[in-house]
Amino acid sequence: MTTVLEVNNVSSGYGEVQILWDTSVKLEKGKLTSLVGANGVGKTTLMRTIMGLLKPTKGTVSFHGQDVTRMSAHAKAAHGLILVPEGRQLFTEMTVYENLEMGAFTKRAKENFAANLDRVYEMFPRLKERLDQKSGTMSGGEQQMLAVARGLMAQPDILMIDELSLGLAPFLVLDLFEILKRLKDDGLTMLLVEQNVQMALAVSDYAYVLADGKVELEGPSRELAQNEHVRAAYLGI
Amino acid sequence: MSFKSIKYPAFWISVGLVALAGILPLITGSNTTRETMFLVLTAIALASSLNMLLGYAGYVSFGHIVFLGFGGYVGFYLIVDHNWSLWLAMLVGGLMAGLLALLLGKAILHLRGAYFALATIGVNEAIKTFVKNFDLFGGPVGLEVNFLVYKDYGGPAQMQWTTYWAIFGLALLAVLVSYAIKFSRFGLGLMAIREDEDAAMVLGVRTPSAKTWAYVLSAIIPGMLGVILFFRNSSVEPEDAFRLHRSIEFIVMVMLGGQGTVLGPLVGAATYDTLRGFLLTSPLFKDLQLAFAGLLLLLIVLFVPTGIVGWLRGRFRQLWRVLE
Amino acid sequence: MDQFIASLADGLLLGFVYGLAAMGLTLIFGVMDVINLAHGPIIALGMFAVFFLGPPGLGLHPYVALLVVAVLGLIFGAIIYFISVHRILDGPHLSSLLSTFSVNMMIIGVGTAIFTTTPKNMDFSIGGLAFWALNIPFTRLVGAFIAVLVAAALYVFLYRTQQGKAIRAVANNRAASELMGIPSTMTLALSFGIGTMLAAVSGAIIATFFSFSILSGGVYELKSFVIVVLGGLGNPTGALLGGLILGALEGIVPVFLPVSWVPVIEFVLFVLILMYRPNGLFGGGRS
Amino acid sequence: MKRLFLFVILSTITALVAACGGAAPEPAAPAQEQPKAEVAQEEPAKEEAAAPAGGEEVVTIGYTASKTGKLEVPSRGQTRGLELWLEQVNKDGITLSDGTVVKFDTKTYDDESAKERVQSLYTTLIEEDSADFLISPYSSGLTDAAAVIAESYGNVMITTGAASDATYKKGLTSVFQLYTPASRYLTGAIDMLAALDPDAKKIAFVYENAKFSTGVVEAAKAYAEEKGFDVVLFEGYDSETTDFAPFLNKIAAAEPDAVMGGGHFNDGSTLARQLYEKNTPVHFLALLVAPPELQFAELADAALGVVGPSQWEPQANYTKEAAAAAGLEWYGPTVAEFAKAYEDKYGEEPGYHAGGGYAAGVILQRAIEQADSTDPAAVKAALDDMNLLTFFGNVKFDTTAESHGLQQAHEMVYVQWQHDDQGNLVKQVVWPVEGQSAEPIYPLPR
Repeated sequence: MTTVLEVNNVSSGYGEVQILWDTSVKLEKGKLTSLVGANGVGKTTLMRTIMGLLKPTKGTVSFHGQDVTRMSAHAKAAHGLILVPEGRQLFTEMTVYENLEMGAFTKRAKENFAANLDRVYEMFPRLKERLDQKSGTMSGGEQQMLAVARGLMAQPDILMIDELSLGLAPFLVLDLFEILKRLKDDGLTMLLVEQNVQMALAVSDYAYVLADGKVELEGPSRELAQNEHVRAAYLGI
Repeated sequence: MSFKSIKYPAFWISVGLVALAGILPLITGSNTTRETMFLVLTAIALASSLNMLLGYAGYVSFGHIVFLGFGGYVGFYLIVDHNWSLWLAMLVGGLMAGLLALLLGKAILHLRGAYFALATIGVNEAIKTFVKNFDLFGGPVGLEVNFLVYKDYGGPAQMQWTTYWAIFGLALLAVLVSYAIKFSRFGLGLMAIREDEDAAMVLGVRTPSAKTWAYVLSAIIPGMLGVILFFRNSSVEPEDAFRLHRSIEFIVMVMLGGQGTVLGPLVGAATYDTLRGFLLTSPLFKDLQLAFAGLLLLLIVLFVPTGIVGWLRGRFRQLWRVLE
Repeated sequence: MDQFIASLADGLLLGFVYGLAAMGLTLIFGVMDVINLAHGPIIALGMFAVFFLGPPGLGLHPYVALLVVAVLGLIFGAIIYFISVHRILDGPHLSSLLSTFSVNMMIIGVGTAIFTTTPKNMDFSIGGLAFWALNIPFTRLVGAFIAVLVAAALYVFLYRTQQGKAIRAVANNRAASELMGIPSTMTLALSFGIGTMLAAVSGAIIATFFSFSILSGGVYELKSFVIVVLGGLGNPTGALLGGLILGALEGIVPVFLPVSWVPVIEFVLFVLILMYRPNGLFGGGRS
Repeated sequence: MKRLFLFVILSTITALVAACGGAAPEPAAPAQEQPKAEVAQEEPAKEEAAAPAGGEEVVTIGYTASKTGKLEVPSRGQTRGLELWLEQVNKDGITLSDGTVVKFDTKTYDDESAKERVQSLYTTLIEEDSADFLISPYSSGLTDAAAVIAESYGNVMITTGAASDATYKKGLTSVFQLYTPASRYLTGAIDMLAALDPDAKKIAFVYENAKFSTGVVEAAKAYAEEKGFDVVLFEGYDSETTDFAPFLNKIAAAEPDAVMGGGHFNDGSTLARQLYEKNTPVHFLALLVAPPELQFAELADAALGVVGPSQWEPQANYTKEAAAAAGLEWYGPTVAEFAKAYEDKYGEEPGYHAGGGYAAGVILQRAIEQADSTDPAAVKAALDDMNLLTFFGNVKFDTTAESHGLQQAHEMVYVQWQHDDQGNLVKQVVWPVEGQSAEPIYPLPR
């Protein structure tokens, strides 16, 4: 087991509003880790802090053992730390193909452009049919596919996905989770933030439960799924 | 409008400052002080008027000088060609500027942000170029008043005092109206628009009419002021009346002092005008005064965006209540 | 009729150059929502740059000097971006309007101190074309041709190259571009640089046929506003069309009315379009 | 960054304090009043005491100049001329009959070519700097504003670079115009055209939409029609115009024999250049302000043959003999003396704005000598009586109540750019005939 990303005692927030309090999270190589919890407990804030879109007031983030707390988001992306943000955040005025191209902006991604493109076409045949369409005009599910596909084009070392299933039809959600499994089997390290706790625990190897900006519980997903508190609070059982 | 404002120390500070500035020439007995204070009071009246729209409602009117030019032209025309008295002409000039704002408000106030700012520039240029072609207002040559008219106001020397008191009155009026708006329901609505126009609308602020009336109020005093300025200069030409650059100076004054407060434009106008006057006549800066003013503006925008009053308030929390 | 044709041709040729200047303004607005009020003085600096690089100064051929002006414009724009725009990018509109205006004041202030406001002339002539009612100096033709060329190059850059697409991506969604590894700050600086470059180059072209001083930019800045609104704010291709429309107006109106009515018509049109078609005559651009 | 921030804060606070300092009566009032009181007491004391001893009196001349903005160029000429005069007059000063030697000092500020601060600056000049006499700013518009102040204090103001007639028809009493008024700027050009080409019938007026130039062409149009010309085009352009194509097309369509108009330097030189580039077929081109300027030569071939009215030229033949012949008093340096002194000091030939600045000083100097006093009323009376020939030409002011101060005697000369023997562009005086330094070229070499 090698830890590829380590978040140590991070505090962070927006301006004077602190959201995260002393949070620590670790990602193991090749594993799918999920981050669950109610709305507003700081999952997105944590992701943004890891990426460097927010600067922590305290604590460190290290990536492959190197301290990257102060590194800018685009530099992290260039090192292979990729976030598929909540709400897709596509380049809506640009075509599907251009979105994929922009996904492969960094040097490391460019080198593998052709191979990644083939893989993405194969995973998302629907996208391949609409390469010249403006991405803003597609349906929500297609947009989410494109967001993930764009993330994959970036040749990620670690792929973080914020709210994969939000607002999507159930059959689409299943499709997307299938793809996650495949990516995991290919050995990609992933961090998944997901409101659908049941699905998240089912697909991931390890999970953190966040509450009030702190890690409340953590453990292998399978064990957490059996935890009484988790079952009562998040699974409604 | 209510006058709850008299309970606030800031009200008395503002009114006191303007009053002090106004009577200063009487104390020193010097006409230079009077001319300096004339410029300062003019700046205060204009900046405070602009603040009613810019500071309260958050709409950036880049071409606000159009009201000074238009109102001034109408009033001055009445004096020159129809022998009206200065006072009546001044009132009509103010009303016409207000009317222009009312019509414009209906037309362009639905634009937001940069679009509105651009539209106000367009309006100023359109009216300026129109006046240049408008024979009734003298076209490109403008209008001139015969010196004999000054006899009715006690000769040119006395006329300068008379018009000085008029400007003083307008500056005071601008500050009083600013307070009246600020502490009224109307003012509250404007500030809601500034924070979030859509939310304000949902909350029941009748945004179109509120904005329009703010625009109208912010136009009347500049209109009256224009008549006095032109009268005092004894002539007006389109290029002087509608100088866009001047318009931007008002914004700078409001910014410098702190937008949205009553004290802000007042302090900003006084500071800016004193500074410009100083730079213009200082041997060290007079060749580069424009560049220096630009640098100062940049530093303010970058580092003190809340203006002097905002900065003081943030710096000394206990001053919060005093400075509103 | 002769007058109509001659006048229209003059107007249209200038329209291309106006359009080029406006492209710089609209590109910057499209990418970062900033109306660059230093646009006019930058155009004027372009005029001075080609003057001092060209025959009256270092002796370069004016059209070679254009290339140098372009490079200088790019660098100068990036510097302006970091000094005056970067910090207030997320602030209210007023901040960027004022910060770019402060740059305007500084350029004019320093420019007046150095160059005075005496007009300068390139004294550059390469003959002309005279047939039928037309009498067109080649400088105008070449100027229009360069403007079209630069516009085409800009189009290719924005739509066919990785860097250009990155600019569009940043314009479209700055946070997302950052996540994809696009250095957004550098990209914004580049965009501001290109916008400045376009303004400077158009100024340099104008200097090959009109006299100029440090204050000359103001006129073209106002024209650029009109054009940008005609073509749709933030829409560079619309700007070229807007420039042509303005040029045509300036050509046609004087045939029927005193020339001094041209600006009245221009600005009334400007306000009307803002009121009823804020996305420009062609509707495109950003909503 | 922190330091920068501190600097901003400090400078704003300084400014604030400065503003408040101005607004706080206690310290400000006595501080400002005391020195003034002293000055007020000192001056008469000095004069009285000086009289028997033959002491020195320093007279302050105040004016604003456009050091920035669109009027900078002509304003600079005016300032230089005045400064040259100052330097010369102060060598010996003026000795009054009581033995007092009067010397001069100048105070000046930048008016930014804009009207807003003119009145404040002139008040400062009079009150703070105790200016005894005033010189006008450049341009009619700024002078209008300054005249109000001069008039309200009763200070004598000599205007130069303010040609508009309207200013002097408003009932002023202490403002004196040195320049030939605008209404007479182009009338000579029309006479000249009539003399050169009896067949010329059609004139096009294309002029800057501004107070001065509009005044000029309106008078010229009336004069031209009176002389039997057809005015085929009469249209103004904006001051900032750089593209004259629409006007050129209109001119081409109207097919005039002559084009007259222009406004200031920038627009006028551009118009001349574009008329040349477009090969617009006209025989005669007369423009305001621009042609007499030396920089006009930068237009090269486009300048050739262009005529311009000038208040004064170095070739002008105003001489003592001419004065004697006309029964006028002659005063001041000769044309050559002035031109040489100016070239020695500034390294360029003086233009008419420079001549005007110098002449304004000379007029004042003579008036003080005549009045034998620096008392404003006496100087004013001397100016009213003046009928003088100087290097700048004849000067005589209107003394009627309606148009007091309007220049009556001074005449324009007309220059034309021509090639000399070496093929260099030179400026020649071509009209009036008695002042010619060369024959006019007609038609325009195109």
